[in-house]
Amino acid sequence: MRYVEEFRDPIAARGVLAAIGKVVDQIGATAENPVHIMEICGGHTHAIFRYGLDRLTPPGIEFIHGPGCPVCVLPMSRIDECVEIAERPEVIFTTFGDAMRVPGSAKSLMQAKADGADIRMVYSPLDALEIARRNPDREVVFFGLGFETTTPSTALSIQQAAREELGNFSVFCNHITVPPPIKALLDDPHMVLDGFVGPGHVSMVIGTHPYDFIAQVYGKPIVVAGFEPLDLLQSVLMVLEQIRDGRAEVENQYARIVPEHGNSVSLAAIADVYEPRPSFEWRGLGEIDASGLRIRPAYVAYDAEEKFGVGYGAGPRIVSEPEGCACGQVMTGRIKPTGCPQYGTGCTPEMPLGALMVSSEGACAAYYQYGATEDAVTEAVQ
Amino acid sequence: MRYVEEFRDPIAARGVLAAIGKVVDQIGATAENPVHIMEICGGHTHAIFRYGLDRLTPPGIEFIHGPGCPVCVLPMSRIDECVEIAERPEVIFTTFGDAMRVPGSAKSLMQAKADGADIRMVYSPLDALEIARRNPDREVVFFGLGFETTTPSTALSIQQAAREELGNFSVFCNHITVPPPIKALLDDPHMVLDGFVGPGHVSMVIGTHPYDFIAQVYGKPIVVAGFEPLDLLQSVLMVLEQIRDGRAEVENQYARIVPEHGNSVSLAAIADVYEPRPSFEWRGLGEIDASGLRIRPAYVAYDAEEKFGVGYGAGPRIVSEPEGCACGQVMTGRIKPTGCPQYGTGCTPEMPLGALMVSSEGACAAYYQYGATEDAVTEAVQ
Amino acid sequence: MTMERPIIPSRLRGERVTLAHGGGGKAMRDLIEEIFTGVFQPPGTEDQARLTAQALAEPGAQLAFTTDSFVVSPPVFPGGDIGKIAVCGTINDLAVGGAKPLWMSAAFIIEEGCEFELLRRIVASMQAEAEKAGVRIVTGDTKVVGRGAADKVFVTTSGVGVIPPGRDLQAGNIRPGDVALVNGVLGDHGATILAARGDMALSTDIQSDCQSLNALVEAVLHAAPNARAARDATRGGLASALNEMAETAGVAIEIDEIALPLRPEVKGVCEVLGLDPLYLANEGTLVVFVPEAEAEAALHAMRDTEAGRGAARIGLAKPGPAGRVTMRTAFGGQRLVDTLVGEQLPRIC
Amino acid sequence: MTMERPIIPSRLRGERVTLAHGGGGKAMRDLIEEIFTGVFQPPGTEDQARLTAQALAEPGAQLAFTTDSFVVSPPVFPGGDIGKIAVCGTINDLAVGGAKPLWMSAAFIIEEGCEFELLRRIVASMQAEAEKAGVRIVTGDTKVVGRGAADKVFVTTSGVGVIPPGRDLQAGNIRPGDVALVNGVLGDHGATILAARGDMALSTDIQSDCQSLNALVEAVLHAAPNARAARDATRGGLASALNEMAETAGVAIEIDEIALPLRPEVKGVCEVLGLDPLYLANEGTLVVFVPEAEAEAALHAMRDTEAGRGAARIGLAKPGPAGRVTMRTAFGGQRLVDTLVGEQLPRIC
Amino acid sequence: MCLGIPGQIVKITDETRLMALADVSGVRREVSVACVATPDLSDLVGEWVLIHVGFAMSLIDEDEAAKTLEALRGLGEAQETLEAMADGAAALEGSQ
Amino acid sequence: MCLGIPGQIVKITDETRLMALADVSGVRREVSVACVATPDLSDLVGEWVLIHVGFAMSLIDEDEAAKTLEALRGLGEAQETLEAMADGAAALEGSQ
Ligand code: SF4
Ligand code: SF4
Ligand SMILES: [Mg+2]
Ligand SMILES: [Mg+2]
Ligand SMILES: [Mg+2]
Ligand SMILES: [Mg+2]
Ligand SMILES: [Mg+2]
Ligand SMILES: [Mg+2]
Ligand SMILES: [Mg+2]
Ligand SMILES: [Mg+2]
Ligand SMILES: [Mg+2]
Ligand SMILES: [Mg+2]
Repeated sequence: MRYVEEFRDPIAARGVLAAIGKVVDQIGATAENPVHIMEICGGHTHAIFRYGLDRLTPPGIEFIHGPGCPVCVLPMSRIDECVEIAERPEVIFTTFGDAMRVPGSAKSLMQAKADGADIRMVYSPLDALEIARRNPDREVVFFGLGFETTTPSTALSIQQAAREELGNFSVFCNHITVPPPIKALLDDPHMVLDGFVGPGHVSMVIGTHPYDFIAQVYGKPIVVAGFEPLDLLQSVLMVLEQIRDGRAEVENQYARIVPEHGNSVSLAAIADVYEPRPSFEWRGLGEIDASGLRIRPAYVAYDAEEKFGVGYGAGPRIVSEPEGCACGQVMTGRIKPTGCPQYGTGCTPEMPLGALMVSSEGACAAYYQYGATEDAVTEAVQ
Repeated sequence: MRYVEEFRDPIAARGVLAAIGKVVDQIGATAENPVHIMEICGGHTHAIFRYGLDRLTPPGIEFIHGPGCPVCVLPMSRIDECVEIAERPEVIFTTFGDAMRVPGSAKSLMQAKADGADIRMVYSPLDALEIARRNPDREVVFFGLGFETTTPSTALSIQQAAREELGNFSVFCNHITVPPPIKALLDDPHMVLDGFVGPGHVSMVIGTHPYDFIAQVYGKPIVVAGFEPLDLLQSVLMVLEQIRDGRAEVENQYARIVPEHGNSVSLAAIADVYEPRPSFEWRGLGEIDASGLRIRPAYVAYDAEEKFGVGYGAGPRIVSEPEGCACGQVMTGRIKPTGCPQYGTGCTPEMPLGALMVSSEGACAAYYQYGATEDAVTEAVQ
Repeated sequence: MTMERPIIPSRLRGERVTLAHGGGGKAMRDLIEEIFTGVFQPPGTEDQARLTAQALAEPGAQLAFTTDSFVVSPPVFPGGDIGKIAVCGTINDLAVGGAKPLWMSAAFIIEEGCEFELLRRIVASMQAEAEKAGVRIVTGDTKVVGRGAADKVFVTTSGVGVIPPGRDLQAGNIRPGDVALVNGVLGDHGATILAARGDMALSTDIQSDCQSLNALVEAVLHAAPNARAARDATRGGLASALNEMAETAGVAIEIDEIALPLRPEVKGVCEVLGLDPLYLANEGTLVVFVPEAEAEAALHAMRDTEAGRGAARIGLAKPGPAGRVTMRTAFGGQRLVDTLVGEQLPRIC
Repeated sequence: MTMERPIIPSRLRGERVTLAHGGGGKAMRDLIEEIFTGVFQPPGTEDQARLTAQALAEPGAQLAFTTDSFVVSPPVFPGGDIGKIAVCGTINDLAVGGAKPLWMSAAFIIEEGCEFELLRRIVASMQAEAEKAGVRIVTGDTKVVGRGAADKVFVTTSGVGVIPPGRDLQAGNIRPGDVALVNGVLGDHGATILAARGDMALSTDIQSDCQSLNALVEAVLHAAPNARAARDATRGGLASALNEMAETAGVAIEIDEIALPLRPEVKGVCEVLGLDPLYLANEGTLVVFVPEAEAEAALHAMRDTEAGRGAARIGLAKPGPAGRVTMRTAFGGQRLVDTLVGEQLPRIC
Repeated sequence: MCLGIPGQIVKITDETRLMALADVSGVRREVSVACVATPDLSDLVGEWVLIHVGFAMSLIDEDEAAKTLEALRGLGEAQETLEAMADGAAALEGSQ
Repeated sequence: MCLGIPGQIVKITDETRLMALADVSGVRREVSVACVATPDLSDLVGEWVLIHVGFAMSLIDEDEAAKTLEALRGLGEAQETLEAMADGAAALEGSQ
């Protein structure tokens, strides 16, 4: 078993789709009166478009694309701070490729690199550590970005740096957590959500219990899902079945990867290195209580915020989002990407205006990349 | 007056040459029994070949090419030390272009640069100072090389660095002085010299009195000369006239540039920054007492020898000169370049074996560049 | 000429190029003669090659002319080196236009400190590949730049060839119903370079597909005389080549995911780094459109050549919308295959 | 075509090239279309230009083919820029072989961070110079490399031209007694670049001599139909060109120092840095050997052209020793003018 | 968010730093196994893990995977049967 | 040794650091005038100096230069007269 192709079997898909159709009918959902299911995770958004699942599933299901792309929810001011750090002559700024093209208020990291900053793409914070070992006379900063899936990797890297006393390594921490924004969305009176597809890889770290409040407090079903198309379809089926049956539970479709209680080593590393910030800013969602992490005082030597006096450590900075950008509304499911007046004209993947057009996980980019315009898609698919 | 073309006038040259011919005849010098005149300075050697003065003057005059090329007399071990300093990652090594191609025992500075050392050619030590100002995180080392003409420039640069407290600037001092090797040559029992053409630009710094011992102690005429062809011819004439008249004096053909007592600012700067070394090694001549300068303890912060623990500061290093190299004999006038078995075969400007083939002031390079082989020259001139 | 050279004492001192080797003097001449012209043996010593070809004088024949700079890093990688690519790439640009490549120029920009050994290897590859393809390297140039002003060595080749009378392979000729063929697996070069570069610390056994396609194109044209258009899918991968062709021809193109030849290792690299193999570079991948009636013949002819063993039918042209490329996915859906935006960046989310 | 372009909103974000502009996607297409093909207007969109020329079909006509990479730093300098040099240099390499330049390719290696404005300027220079010389830039390429992997921009041009039947300008043709002519002052380009580079902190008003020589060569050939050989004296200067010619022809060459046209400022730069102007690079300096009987006619014809106003008779070929170049000095002596060893280094002693 | 891919541990490369070589379709890279470390690291060799940014984040549970696939295949087979029946009915009705 | 060239001071550029602009045949470069400094630096403007590695090392003495040239020209003219006489004599003897 390679745990990939097996979950892309088109024959099995026909079965799941038929079962979904049946349950949608049982619920009585239609295009006019659809069931709203939010996939929280950008990886799920990407997979939905890549495999055309939105068009394979019946019109009675409407996917709402959630805030689960760490690049998309990053406020512009964070990118500005990255650029500020990266442009110091002593700094080698290391980052995942995802963040390279995100526009800051003046420039993206890609442009800062072209302007002369020493910015290097890495696959792993371990590679940034290695760069720090090899460049003892430079300051190596890693752009720590991502949800709970990614947080352990930077926590473990900081612990490793501390063990080696690697004084020239630090992390610009922008890690965020999944449950707070979900709560914020559920508290939004305009939001109409019938259920959730839960983030599979975040859950392998934190387990399934952090979602209990969704079922127990808000009465909404949630199914933690894998990323292959069959995983997603099966999870949608499971959400629909809960709705049909009037249940609200936390279910786990991705049990091959996600243990109920998560990963203890990862959780311990996070707890050792990080602590919650009182509040953190999300692009499109604003400040959300306890939704971000910062480096604990014990590891202050590895905190780029402190080392370079930027970010929350230096007081909040106000950079307004670009004019005409509707990312916030798209991210909260209030409008579809195509509902944004900028979509496809003022905002394209070549020249993204908003963050959702930058990352291939962003809802707008996914729409554009795999469908261009609703009309064109219909045409192309015939 | 531009002080250049005026001293290249071919019509005046005919007059000087006629006068020279007359005095040579009066002395009775012939090709078999020539007058031996040493031009001490490599610049004079270069000019003699560039303007063909050796062929324009009567065969009764034989030029002996002295040790006055600072690049040529530099021992190989000094180049090795330059490479050692230059290859430190923190160092920007700055040098006059002359030193780039001089072979060390493993490589030249040109090759060290190709191997990755940060070596930069500059026109002036002032330019090295400026590089130090602009690169505060790097160690900028200037290769201080040359006779008394050049010494004031590095002394003044070190004083300037001290005023600015430019802690990342230092000089690798290989300055040498003219009078000691002349004395050494005159003490050599094999040497037959009838008179000297004295170095014009060294003299503008030190004046003419440091040569008094040549006339007074050794009874040889010396005429301090300029570098244009008429300057040289006139100086030769003046030397010949002294010989004919049985005089031994220090005369000054280059009075437009050379004051009798030299330049007081330069001399003060040298005295402030430098002190004589007990002894210094000359390629081809060996160790000569008090012939080199080192930086005084007051300026130790600017002394690359101390900073990097190389050179005389770290005890003498023995690197033998390349096998078969006859530079020493050529430099002491014992043989002509063409008398060296390596000349033109094992040693060419493309692949110099000895130092005299590297600098265009070196006697061998000058021979080769402007004359190739005696035969060829004859042929070419017809 | 043979690759063996008489062993003469080298006039090149040391192991690396210095700035002196670019200065226009003897050191430069030594470099050029020992490393370059000694192998390429260009005709004459002038700064321009003088050439005659009967084929060019034929009425209706056209001269084809192309150029490409090659900057691949690292310069040596599994399956080839920058020299081999530089020759193949220019041969291929001529070949996909239906031209028979005749002559090539080669200009080198060399970074101070570049090893002579590397240059020798590159030059040997170029000469070997040129001989194999029946092309002569007739003129060239070398420049040396300071450390940090180039990345070891860049090679720019230009090629001149002749398009026989009556041949017309241009993207504009593609019509709805035409069949798209490729000559073999996709993305090998891009995946090889990603791994060889070392930044991502990946190791694989993949090799670049770097190869000359002129014999393959001739084979296709023989089997499918009405072949419409061909491209070598280099930078930007198959997706970019198809998009360009669709736009130029004003047709839509639909490809079939299941039909795309892909090595598992290339898929592996793409999975690890979050990349799409449709956008990975190739250096010996032909995309050719032929009329349906000639498709099977072309496919068999391709498979009979060295460069076409893995040939496959991957899709077809449709009436429109003009310029649109779509893919029927293995899962049964359909998706757009747009032109890449910038470069593909490794991603984690 | 005219140099004025309609003002359309730029798709190029920011002011500098990023790696995305080399990635094979839309950003690259935008760069190419806005900066390059919009100005050069090459025929067609294929990767190879397809060309026909009547002149090539003439019996006895030869095709001339040449290439050069240009790496000049700084890329813009008094009197020109790297683009102008890249076009002039390749035109000149064709022209000195007696070829009429027809077509040119242009390949750009661009460093990440290079300003779009610089590229626009370079491209405009190239197109202007090509138009002036009657040459078309018909095909090209762009690559983008990371910061520190190139020096802003390198340009490689290749040129194709036709040598009319019967023409034969090759160094091997020079015979003893032939007269050497140059078209104007020497060393301007080399001195300009030395000053413009800034390392030596020199400032002067000298300008590069960078210019196309094809019209000049035609004028010489018209006035001196038996002209023997021509070179453009670029890297290594006049001395290197003469040494190459002397060696190829197996003759000696003697030049006359007094006859050499030199600007005082060029002499000044040489004095300050201890350099010899005979070895300074030129970018529009023709050395041509003609029979004594045609020398005056050639000289006058040269002086009637823009590029030949300062033409001078500088020396002549002698029977031998083969390959030897000497100079009669203004002072009345004679000296060898050998090939440079490496590069000329500024010296203090 | 959070691209994760299955890979197989093929070798322990550094016991102290908890590093191992993982194989993804023939592509290998060193990953940290800190999050899935077993008392005897060599027990990991042969195990499938979920890899994210150079860390093995979770051991893949083969049984759970099999169960999921079984459920999926069940739905697929049921549907095939239904479709076959529908096809048959259609054929009988001459509508195909 | 020691390439030195005559240049003319055209401007004082930095009083404190004793820097001035020197002109050599139309080529300009900043040089130190520390070794030839006058109480009022502006007195140096127009003066000719001998420049070595970016330092004005010596003021050029125009009178001394003129004296040297005079002596040289004297020898040259004497020789021209002699040669003319010789030519004349030769012509008379019909040997030319
Ligand atoms: S189209 Fe652009 S601006 Fe509009 S919501 Fe999407 S990303 Fe934001
Ligand atoms: S020929 Fe070479 S080895 Fe011989 S003396 Fe001259 S420099 Fe020295
Ligand atoms: Mg091309
Ligand atoms: Mg190509
Ligand atoms: Mg060339
Ligand atoms: Mg490099
Ligand atoms: Mg398209
Ligand atoms: Mg050329
Ligand atoms: Mg050329
Ligand atoms: Mg190209
Ligand atoms: Mg650069
Ligand atoms: Mg020669």
